[in-house]
Amino acid sequence: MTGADPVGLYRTVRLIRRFEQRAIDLVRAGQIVGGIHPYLGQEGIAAGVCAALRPTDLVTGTHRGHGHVLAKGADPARTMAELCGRETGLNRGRGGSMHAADLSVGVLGANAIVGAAGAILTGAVWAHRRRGDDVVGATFFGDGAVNEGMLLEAFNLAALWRVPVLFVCENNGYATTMPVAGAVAGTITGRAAAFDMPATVVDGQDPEAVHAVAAAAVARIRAGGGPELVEAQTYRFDAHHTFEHVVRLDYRPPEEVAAGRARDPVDIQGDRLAPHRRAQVDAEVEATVDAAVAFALAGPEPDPAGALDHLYASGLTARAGGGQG
Amino acid sequence: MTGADPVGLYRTVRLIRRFEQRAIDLVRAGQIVGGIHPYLGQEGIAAGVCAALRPTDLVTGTHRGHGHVLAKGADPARTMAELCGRETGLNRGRGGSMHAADLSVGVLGANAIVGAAGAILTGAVWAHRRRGDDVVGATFFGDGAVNEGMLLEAFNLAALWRVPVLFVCENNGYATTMPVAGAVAGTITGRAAAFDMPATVVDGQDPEAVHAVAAAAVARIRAGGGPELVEAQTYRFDAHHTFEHVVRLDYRPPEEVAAGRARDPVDIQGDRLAPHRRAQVDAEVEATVDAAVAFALAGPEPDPAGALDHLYASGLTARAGGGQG
Amino acid sequence: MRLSYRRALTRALADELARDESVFLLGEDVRVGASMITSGLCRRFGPERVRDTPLSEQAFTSFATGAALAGMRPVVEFQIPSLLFLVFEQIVNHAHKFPLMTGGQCAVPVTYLVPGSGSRTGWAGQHSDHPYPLFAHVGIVTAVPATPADAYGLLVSAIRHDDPVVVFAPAGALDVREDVERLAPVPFGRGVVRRAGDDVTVVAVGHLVHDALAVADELAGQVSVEVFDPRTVYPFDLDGLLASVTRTGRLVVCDDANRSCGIAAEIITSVVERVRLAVPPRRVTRPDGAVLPFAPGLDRAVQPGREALTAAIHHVAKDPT
Amino acid sequence: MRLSYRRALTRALADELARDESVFLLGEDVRVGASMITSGLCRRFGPERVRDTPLSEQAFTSFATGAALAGMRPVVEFQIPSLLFLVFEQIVNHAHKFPLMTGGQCAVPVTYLVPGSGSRTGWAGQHSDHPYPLFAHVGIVTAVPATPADAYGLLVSAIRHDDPVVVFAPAGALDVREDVERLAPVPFGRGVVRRAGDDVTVVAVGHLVHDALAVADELAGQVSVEVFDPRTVYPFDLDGLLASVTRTGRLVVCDDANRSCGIAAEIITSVVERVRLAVPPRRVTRPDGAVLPFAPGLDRAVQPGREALTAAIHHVAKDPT
Ligand SMILES: Cc1ncc(C[n+]2csc(CCOP(=O)(O)OP(=O)(O)O)c2C)c(N)n1
Ligand SMILES: Cc1ncc(C[n+]2csc(CCOP(=O)(O)OP(=O)(O)O)c2C)c(N)n1
Ligand SMILES: [Mg+2]
Ligand SMILES: [Mg+2]
Repeated sequence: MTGADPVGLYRTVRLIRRFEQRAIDLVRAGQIVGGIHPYLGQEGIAAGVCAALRPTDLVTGTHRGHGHVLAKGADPARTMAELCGRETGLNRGRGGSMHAADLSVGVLGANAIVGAAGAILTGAVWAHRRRGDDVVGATFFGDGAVNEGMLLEAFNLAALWRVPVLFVCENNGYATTMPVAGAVAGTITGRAAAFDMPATVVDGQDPEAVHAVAAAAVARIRAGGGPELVEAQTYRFDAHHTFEHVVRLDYRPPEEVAAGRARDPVDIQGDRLAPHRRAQVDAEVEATVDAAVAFALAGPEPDPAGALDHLYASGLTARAGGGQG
Repeated sequence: MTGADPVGLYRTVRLIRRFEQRAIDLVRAGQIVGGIHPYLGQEGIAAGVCAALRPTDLVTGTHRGHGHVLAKGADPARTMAELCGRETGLNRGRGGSMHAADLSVGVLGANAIVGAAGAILTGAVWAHRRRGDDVVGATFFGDGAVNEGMLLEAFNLAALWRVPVLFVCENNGYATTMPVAGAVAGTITGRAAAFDMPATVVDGQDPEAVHAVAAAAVARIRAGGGPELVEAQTYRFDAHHTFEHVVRLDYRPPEEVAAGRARDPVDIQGDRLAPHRRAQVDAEVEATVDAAVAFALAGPEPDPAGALDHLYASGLTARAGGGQG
Repeated sequence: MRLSYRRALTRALADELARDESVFLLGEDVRVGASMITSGLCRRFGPERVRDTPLSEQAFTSFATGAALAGMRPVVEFQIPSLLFLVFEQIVNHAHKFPLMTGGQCAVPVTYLVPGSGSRTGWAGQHSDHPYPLFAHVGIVTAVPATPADAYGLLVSAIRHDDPVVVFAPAGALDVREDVERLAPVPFGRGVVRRAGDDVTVVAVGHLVHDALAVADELAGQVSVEVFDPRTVYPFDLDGLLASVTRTGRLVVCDDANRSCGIAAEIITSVVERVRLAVPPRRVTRPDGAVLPFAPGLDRAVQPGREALTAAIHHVAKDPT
Repeated sequence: MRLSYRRALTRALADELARDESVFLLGEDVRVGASMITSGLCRRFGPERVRDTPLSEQAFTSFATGAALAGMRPVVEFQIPSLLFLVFEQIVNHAHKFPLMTGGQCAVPVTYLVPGSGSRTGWAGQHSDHPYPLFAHVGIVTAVPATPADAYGLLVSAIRHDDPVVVFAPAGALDVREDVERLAPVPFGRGVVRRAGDDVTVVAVGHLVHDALAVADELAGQVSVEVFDPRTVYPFDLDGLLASVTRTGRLVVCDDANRSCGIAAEIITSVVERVRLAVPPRRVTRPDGAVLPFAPGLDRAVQPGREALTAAIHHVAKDPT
């Protein structure tokens, strides 16, 4: 791996930040139905990890998945269109925030089920390797996911079969309202050790630190060293889900939130750029995000007649459910 | 805990041994339908662990479960009747080998689903504790089960909530035909460490060694020290299931089988008794097992009219399935 | 008393927690009450009886089974209907089977509560299932209350019941409010005629009861529609329905699950095994194998709606005998 | 060629492994072939393509999903039907939903093979399920072959199919042998009349096809029974069945799953939505909520059998029009 590209990392964290903020606006405006799980505050993780990957490498995201999708290279405009449920979206408006996928850039999808994606990614990477493709995979998940048996089974399978996967735990301290200490007996890295996987803890608020750790791990993994885990310690700046903007849930002390927000990955990385360079990137990002929103809102809504399009890849057609018998 | 009772331990391992051998005879004779998973060779584990428990303590067994049921104090005659599908069986013939249960002696049942019982036992023990009962629980499972996510979730829950449970892994080297090394990344004890549970490895062929380790662990657990794991290393002397007596599966080298069989828990414990004492116990056990077989075979088969008895504890009745519309 | 569906569920939980020490709640974010159902209960009953769990659905579902075996009456809340897929083995293979397999040595009184089942607009494919027919198939008591009073009464009955019970609280019903005089347990397997009529019997499940009533009102004068709400889909009140359908001779079933092997099929078959209908019955359901697409217009298109129900009623009513 | 059902499955796997490099097997003890289906395949195709897995059903099922997303065609063997409960989420919420949710970006061609579904006498409650209606409900292609030729042909079609397919190989059919001329893929949704008759149409699923044929033979002279084998329960060959039932006007469905919301309900409803039967149809199934007790006599009593089928046929045949 080459060293970090400070500008590139900044561009990505800034893009995710502004994308999320604009998406929240669109939730408020009723243009994104169902709300989103904002990635605000955690941008450095997706940015740092994906910068360590190649375009042909594979990733899976989470319910809090826009950052992963964008960092891996999906078009922001089509991603925003997907959130708005438009025909022009990545998934033709069929997936929405929690299922945004772009297989053409190696994004096997955000996944709304906590802990479910790890084994899927492991299988996909294994299949590519069997064909001789030199890919690795990175699967993102939260601190809540390390208590899901299905993810722990995936740790075992990947480790046992030495599938080249980087397991990336975004430890933001909470699973919805549940603090890590109330949910995780032992430690997150101890979960990896149990399956003989090396594990590294990194400051998730520092994009370059994440990148350095991920790049080193990916290099070892690609060289055949077997899967690894990275625990990126981070903080969620906003709500678990935008419904919290409407309904107040009381579970994080205000001082904690303030302290968490003080270490902002966008600023940490931005401060590494010359001010004019940073301003330049900000302007580029702003233009990109403006265009993304415009593209999204201009896209047509899908025709209800196609509601069951792609239900079966085989072309099997399902009987409709209406009163037609 | 008091020290081991050498005669008691011997009686238990000998009882399980002879019970299993007679059960295999009954399989061959067509009196036990569906076959069994013989516990031969692993007797020292159930005997040692259950000797460290009180009558009010709880256990769950496995598909290879007769040893657990007997060691915890179920009546051998009613257990054998259960295997033979008789109305006089522990479960009125409704459960059979893989589901034999006797709640009156704290056996919540053998369980045919690998890895499933740990969380059930954890919940049951927790419930008793909430009521103020000073019970602990022991849940048995094989080396195969440590790769089941549901069991690993149970480790986490028990450790997190400090539920007084002893997790007993019977590592007999294989899950059916799969060797441990082909299935377990990392180690079995490492699975416990991941959840901050103390773990001890013990020679499962030595009933007194098992008892010593289990008694110490149970004492700590009962005193509020939180759950622990014991890995008892053992060897299965016979088939995974009696169907292997009919269909030869080739997966264990003969030398390995010979070496495994050389360390017989019945002899290891038996050699600690004076020969006449041993002979005395053997005779007692023989009488018990003879009586069990006789009792089992004399029991009536359940009346098919009661096939759905107990389907609902609430007394709800199900529509029958026959042609009666 | 004006009662919302949500508050009715909260009230049922509170009343049972107060009444019976063996009742406790288990689930994700139940202390804070992220689902808006358990709000306030932790303050009143404490964190031991309103237990937040790690994200370990399989383990906590089986933990509830064990606690029930030991005499407790757990209520397990699931945040998403499809989490029931994740614990299907734990419910069907263990909780449901223990009484028979042990020859009657035990009972497993657990309630599984799913607040917001079916489509919550915009939550897309993995959050919008309505899998009550799966539980009717395996034979687990399954309630789908339509009204606040029934939400209260069926949840209370579930908690007091000696076998596992799944309670689906459809997202489409959570905002329903009604004036309730008396809160009381509602028995299982006892449906209710929500609106009397002579021409066509419409069986509607859960939130669709309200759609059926609206359609019936709209059609008043043209077709006299009787609306039957089964309240529990398993056991199903066949006698109650037969009383209606033997009068009307015409049957439409409207439910929000997939069509194939759904509850509509079960209801229609149970009827035609016993009664000759005047005209062929109709189903208004989700399509076979439905996956709900994200875009709101697509999501709606996949759900059974008033238009399809109206069309089916017209069709059945017009059909010459 | 004399072929057993078991060997037909082995042959299908071998042929597809040989034909297509992207096919591979995954499961517990598949190398040694503990199920007696995969025996010999590891020797021929190697342990990379006949992959033994740890006891991690959820992970290896999702591993197959991922491999399929990446262009492979995994066949996953399950040793027990109820293991499908354990991986229900992985199949229904992921493998089944990916094509629609991604807007058509992918396909998930996985085959789930359950050799020995239904009761294997003496394996009791947790090993004796026959949950094909669950998959028909969620809309996953579900095959239940009755004969060796169909076992071969449906398994081959499953492996070549671009969506997930579950193949149930009933324990009650594994020992069937027949003379087969030509082995060929069998299309989905195409049933077959196994025996022609004029008075009553009997739809029988899986191993019960053989019972239905035996009963039909016994009744020959008294009642002329047509036996229809749907081969796949989803999709279901409704046109094929309607061709039969419009002639006979009488319908009995015999299947080995639970009654409520089962495939028998689906079949009967689909028919009565379209066709007026001469007399009420009948189901011969497991009871509602069935759990198979261990004792052989009890186990048998819970399964649909020839006596019940005979009674149902008599009832339907006698019933005055
Ligand atoms: C298996 C599963 N259980 C529960 C949920 C509901 N849910 C969605 S996000 C979430 C919290 C996830 O926490 P974590 O893994 O820490 O990720 P974070 O939200 O903090 O990014 C929960 C409980 C789910 N989607 N899937
Ligand atoms: C969840 C689950 N998967 C698979 C099976 C089939 N099965 C029964 S026993 C067994 C092997 C179990 O191995 P282990 O846990 O080591 O116990 P042992 O048989 O060696 O005592 C398997 C695969 C099952 N019963 N449950
Ligand atoms: Mg988190
Ligand atoms: Mg073993």
